[in-house]
Amino acid sequence: MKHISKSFPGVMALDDVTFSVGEGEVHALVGENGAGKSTLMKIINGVYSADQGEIYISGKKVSIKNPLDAQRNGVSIIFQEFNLVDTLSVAENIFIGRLGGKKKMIDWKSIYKEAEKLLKSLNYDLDPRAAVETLSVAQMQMTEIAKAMSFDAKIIIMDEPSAVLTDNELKKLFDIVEDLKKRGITVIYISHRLEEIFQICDKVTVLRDGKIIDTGNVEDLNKEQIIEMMVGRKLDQEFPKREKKIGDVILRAKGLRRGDRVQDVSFELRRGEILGFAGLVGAGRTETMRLLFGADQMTAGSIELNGKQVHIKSPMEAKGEGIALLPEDRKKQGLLLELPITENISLVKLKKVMSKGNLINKKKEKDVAKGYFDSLKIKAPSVTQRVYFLSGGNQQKVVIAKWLFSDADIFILDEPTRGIDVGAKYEIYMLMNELVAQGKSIILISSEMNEIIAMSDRIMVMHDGKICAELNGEEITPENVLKHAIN
Amino acid sequence: MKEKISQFCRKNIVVIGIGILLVFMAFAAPNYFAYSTLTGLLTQVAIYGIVACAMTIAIIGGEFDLSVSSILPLATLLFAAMLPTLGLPLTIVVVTLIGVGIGCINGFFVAITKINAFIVTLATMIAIKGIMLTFCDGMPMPAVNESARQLAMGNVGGITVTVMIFFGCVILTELVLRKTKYGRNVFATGGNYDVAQYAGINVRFIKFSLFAILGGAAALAGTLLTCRLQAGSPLYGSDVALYVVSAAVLGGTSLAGGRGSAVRTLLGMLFIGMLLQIFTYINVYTYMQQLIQGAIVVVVVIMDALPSRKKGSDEEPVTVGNPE
Amino acid sequence: MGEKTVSKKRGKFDLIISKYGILFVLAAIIIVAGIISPAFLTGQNILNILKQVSATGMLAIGMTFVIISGGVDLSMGSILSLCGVVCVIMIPLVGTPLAILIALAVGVVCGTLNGIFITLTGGTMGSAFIITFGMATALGSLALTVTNGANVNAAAFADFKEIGQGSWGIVPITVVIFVVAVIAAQFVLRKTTFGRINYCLGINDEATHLSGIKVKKFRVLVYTVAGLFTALGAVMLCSRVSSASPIQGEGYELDAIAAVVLGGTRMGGGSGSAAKTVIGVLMFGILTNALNVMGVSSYQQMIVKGIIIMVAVLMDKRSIRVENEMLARTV
Amino acid sequence: AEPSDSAAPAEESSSAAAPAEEESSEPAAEGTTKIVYLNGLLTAPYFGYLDTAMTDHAKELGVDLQILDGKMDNQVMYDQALSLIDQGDIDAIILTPVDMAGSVSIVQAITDAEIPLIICNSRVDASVEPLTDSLICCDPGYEGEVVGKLAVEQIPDGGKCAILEGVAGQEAQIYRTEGFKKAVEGSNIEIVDQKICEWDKAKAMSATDDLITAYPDLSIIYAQDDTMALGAIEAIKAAGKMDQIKVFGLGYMGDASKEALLAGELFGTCTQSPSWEGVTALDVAMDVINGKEVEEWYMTECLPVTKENCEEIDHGYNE
Ligand SMILES: Nc1ncnc2c1ncn2[C@@H]1O[C@H](COP(=O)(O)OP(=O)(O)OP(=O)(O)O)[C@@H](O)[C@H]1O
Ligand SMILES: Nc1ncnc2c1ncn2[C@@H]1O[C@H](COP(=O)(O)OP(=O)(O)OP(=O)(O)O)[C@@H](O)[C@H]1O
Ligand SMILES: [Mg+2]
Ligand SMILES: [Mg+2]
Repeated sequence: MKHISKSFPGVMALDDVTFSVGEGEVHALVGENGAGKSTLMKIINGVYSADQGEIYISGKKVSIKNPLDAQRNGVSIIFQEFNLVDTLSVAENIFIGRLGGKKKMIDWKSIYKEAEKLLKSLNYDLDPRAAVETLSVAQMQMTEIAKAMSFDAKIIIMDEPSAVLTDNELKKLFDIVEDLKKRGITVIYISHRLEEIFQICDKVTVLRDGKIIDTGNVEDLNKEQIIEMMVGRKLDQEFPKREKKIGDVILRAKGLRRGDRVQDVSFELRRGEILGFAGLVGAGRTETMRLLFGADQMTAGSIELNGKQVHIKSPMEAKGEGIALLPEDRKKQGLLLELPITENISLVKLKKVMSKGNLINKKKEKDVAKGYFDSLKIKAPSVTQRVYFLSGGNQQKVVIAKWLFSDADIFILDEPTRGIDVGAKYEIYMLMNELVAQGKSIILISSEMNEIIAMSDRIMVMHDGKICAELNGEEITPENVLKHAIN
Repeated sequence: MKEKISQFCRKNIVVIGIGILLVFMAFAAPNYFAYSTLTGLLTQVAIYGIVACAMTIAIIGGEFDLSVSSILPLATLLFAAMLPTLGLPLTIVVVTLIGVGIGCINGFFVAITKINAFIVTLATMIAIKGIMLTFCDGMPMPAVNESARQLAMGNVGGITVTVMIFFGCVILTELVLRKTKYGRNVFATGGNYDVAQYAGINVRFIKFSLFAILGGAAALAGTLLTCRLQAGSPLYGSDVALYVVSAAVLGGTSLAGGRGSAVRTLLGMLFIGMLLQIFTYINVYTYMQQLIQGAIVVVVVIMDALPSRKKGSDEEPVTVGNPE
Repeated sequence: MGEKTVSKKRGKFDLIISKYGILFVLAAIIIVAGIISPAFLTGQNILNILKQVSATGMLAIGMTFVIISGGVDLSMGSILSLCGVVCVIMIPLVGTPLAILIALAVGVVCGTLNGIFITLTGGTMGSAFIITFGMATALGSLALTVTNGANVNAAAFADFKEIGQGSWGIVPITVVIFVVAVIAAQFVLRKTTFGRINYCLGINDEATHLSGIKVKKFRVLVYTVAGLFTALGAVMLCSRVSSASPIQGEGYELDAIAAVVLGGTRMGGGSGSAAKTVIGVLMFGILTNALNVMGVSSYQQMIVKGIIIMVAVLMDKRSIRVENEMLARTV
Repeated sequence: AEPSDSAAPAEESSSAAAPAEEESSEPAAEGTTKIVYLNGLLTAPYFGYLDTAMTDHAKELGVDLQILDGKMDNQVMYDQALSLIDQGDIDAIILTPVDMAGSVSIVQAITDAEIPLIICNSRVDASVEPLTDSLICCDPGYEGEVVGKLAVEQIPDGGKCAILEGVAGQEAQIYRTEGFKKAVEGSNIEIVDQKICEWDKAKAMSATDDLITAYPDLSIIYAQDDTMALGAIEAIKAAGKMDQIKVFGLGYMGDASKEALLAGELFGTCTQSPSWEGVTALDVAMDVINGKEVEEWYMTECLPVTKENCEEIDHGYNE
């Protein structure tokens, strides 16, 4: 790609970017949230057209005006945001637009068989007949991956494929990438988990503010250097330290149950504590937290807050009790994409932005948003930008800001740093530390091993809807967590 | 097996509704249970049913069409006007093609200029009505023709030709939706427009075609209606759009697109048809008939929603997993 | 979700035309009608137009709330008929003010029932469609039952007729009520919790629910408000025509939806405003009036109307796209 | 068909009604006679009066009367007719079709099944009219003519005249205009505009507003029914043009029309009694069932009504 420029209203997303990838290599593309990575990839894939610049594939200049052109040129992509039709089956999503090939009639048997074969080749167990809307996020991601694999592509772009995967699936993904490499297929790999880059990539390109900073061999670089290039400054450590000030039990869950997704889950959360929840995809962590938050109704069990039993039947009541839930699917559950940042943040506590007479005060609302905008370093032209136009990481930050604004005592963070760059992650960790320092408590669900180990005071490991281990102090090691999670 | 049946019922509101009506009729009017009632019911829903099939495809594709309410009566008039000169088969073809043509106009504005379908079809509905009224000067036109009458009345064991055409449409629609590339592309386009577009589906063509099909189906229905009533009139079929959309929704086709089937719409049609039919069997104070009809629709829809509520989550089930 | 391939710079002039596209069409109609028929631009005629649209405009305002919340209400026509006949029947029994209150209460109850049923059935567009379709049938026949199918005359109730036929200065009272209602609606939508949440319901009710908001309560409220506006419209209409007919509301719900959508509020929810709806309402009112005044025959009027609606939306469609870009740029 | 003396059958049959009950026991299921009234225009206010009168009369006669709403839709009515035929225990059907042309199939189906068929209020297509047993209605063209003549008579100076019409495409809409035009031909009345108002008072009001603006010298408004006429009057009053514009209606509606006539706001209209039509239709149906000779056409009386004669004419009409 040569001299690619692309601007959106108010943003110069890409500024004269020249980017090349060698055949058969696994090339990492890294950069802060909003650096322009996804935009660049969408240009290669024909979703956006560049304002300027040219694309060459195998030395030939190509014109890619739409995703179909990209397919014809052997480019396939796993989008950062899910790109599936909810109402259709896995198999159909994989072969969407290509069902039945040239024939007009569809042979469903062969399609399911082929999908099954494909999933098997990815070593992943998923029913190709299941409707996508019934899948968990990780399963959806694997469907995306399968979809990208199903093309006979020369270049496969993976835009944060790992963000929603746990170690188990991640391994499978790495195997897939290894396999692609062996077959001489080029992979462009975008990720905020820098370890991964060292595990599987050959080369890395760093993008910042729409400009290429540098390209280099992974072997020649270390993590710190990459981070420095990304953020423009040194980051001495990944996880900030904090002083532990753990108080009394604030929340006690006893025997929570809902169907067989959550079975007899009991735990305690203390003031000033970060309690980690680890487990494989589908272990039931999200479901458990939805019960605490009243988003689903439990069939058995009880919750005590400050020693008093509470009955939480809706998120509204949970909010009243000072519980906040940062959902795992920000697009569907966390954000109102068509509203501006301001209104997304103020929604949870409209009272706080009202002036006398219970009327919404736009100015107050803006001021509040501005505060988070600066402190979380949300990257957008203004606080009134609609969330729809933000980059994935910045959208995540808006969700975080929203719940910070709610003044809760207990924060349930379900994959809070999903898709967030290292710099911003650090900010979020700082924020978490600050919260617990104020005596608030956090439940942290994370599938990123390092994060959960470094940040948690205590870790509950879940498997199959049950808590199978509680790890304290010295016991908290990656091996231990994994052992229990796999059971 | 029991499980399966109950699950099917839960997914198909109208099955419950039809069941309730049947039980009710068993007490209120036992003479309702006759073969001729069934054939009568089928005949009754057949003509609108053809439009309903096309509307089902359109709703699955994420669209909606009000203008069938004008295309259908226009077709009855055109048919009545052309029949004497062109003869039956040719008239049907010509009128249907005119319907397709009007559908293409709708399709153009929705698919190419991307105006909201509601307002596009509202505009064409009004305009066609004006054209039609100008054309016939507001007058109904007789269309008395023996072969046309045969087309509507001719039957094998009570199943009229019209009903056969209707069944043909249902089967064809179901086949197209389930088995053809086109049908699946309609699902994808209605389910998620962007994704379908990125997948290289010609989404514009799909959207365009939905309206062309609707126009054709409405015109075909118009010709059959004219055969049946032996007249064309600007007043016929003015309620067809709401009627068939309701039938589709009752059948469980989602207005959000990406979901639905012609068979379900057929069930919806039968249910609404029964609601109209039963009052010829039981004598209810005139104005109460509609009150009861409306109330039954509301009750059935609510009943369908209740079991899922009991299971726990109050909003639409958010979480993963197929119900076992 | 909207256009993704945006961009290409636009001239300022282009922007203005696109942004106010529908207003330009409106202006064009006014100018053409003014030239062809001098009577069109007289003060009396303008007041006439306002009078004509006030009552039905109330329905459109109610419908704006419903559509923004991602729903639709097909029962408005029937609610209008029912409230109308109830009001006029009650006047001789309880007096005008109380009769009006009863009519409003009927509207509120019907709307709330709609809301409850819709919420019970999931709150989607589909459930709103089918529930209000059923309610329309039921309530319509209730209105017929109440009067036994006949019209009810209100010619004898001077105080009641005053609402629809009287005026303050030269401004008819109905127009005043309509303007107040529009301002109130706009205010509620922009400034209150209810208004804000109304938009949220239309955008993503799951996310709204997970933000700890009583989605159900607010959804019911949306239909209650719609019922109230409909009842107000019914009172204004009956008082204007000084009688009530059990079928007088037939088809008004479609007119209301049309006005809302023509104004630029999107079917499916999440955006829109009462002010936009007023433009839609005026557009229909002015168009009909202008064509009438120009002496276009009823049949041909329909053709012209259809075409003009299309042109108006075509221009406005561009304005929506541009508005998106502009919004993205605002600081 | 020649109009007969309209008063006669009503009297005749009401006296014959009592024995009819017993005689007719053989075709009916349990001694009662079952008559179905298929009404395509049920929701129009006119039929509110008609249906009530018919229902009351049925109670008097001890007839099992079922009224079905045809929803302004010939297709619905056709299906209803087929369904009724199917049930086979109906002694007679009274029919009010939505329009002439579309009634052909309905009439054919009913007469093929050899069920007595009486047409009420609106005529069926001429091709099938001979198949029916009897017709109780007024000729819509004739109604228009009556009002037209009245207008010519009352306003010899003539002037510009606008017509407010019912639902586009309905028989009444078409012929009431046609008859009126026929009557005013050659007079000084000049028809300048026609507006579709769908029998709706509010629409009639708005249309009148606009007509007044468009034709400042408008002097006559002819509305196809009294409801719309009253709407026109409201608009004219609001515009302060009562002196200039004279309103004619059609289909005298009892008190509401009378008040307007007496107040000098409504210049003229014509009678058409819904209750008479309802009662007569039922009586004629009974006569047919009982094998009596009936006329082909009982013409609903259509008399011009003005301020002068409205008091006396009112007697015997609505209820
Ligand atoms: N459709 C759009 N309209 C307006 N602005 C956009 C649009 N898409 C992206 N942007 C802006 O362009 C910039 C680059 O976004 P992009 O999605 O490429 O970032 P990214 O590097 O992928 O970030 P992340 O790591 O958070 O995914 C951001 O500032 C974003 O707000
Ligand atoms: N598609 C599916 N069909 C059936 N059951 C499923 C499906 N997806 C997940 N589950 C079940 O749901 C339960 C909980 O899933 P949940 O998403 O809450 O897990 P989690 O631990 O939060 O995982 P994640 O890492 O994805 O957030 C698990 O028992 C899993 O087996
Ligand atoms: Mg990105
Ligand atoms: Mg989870």
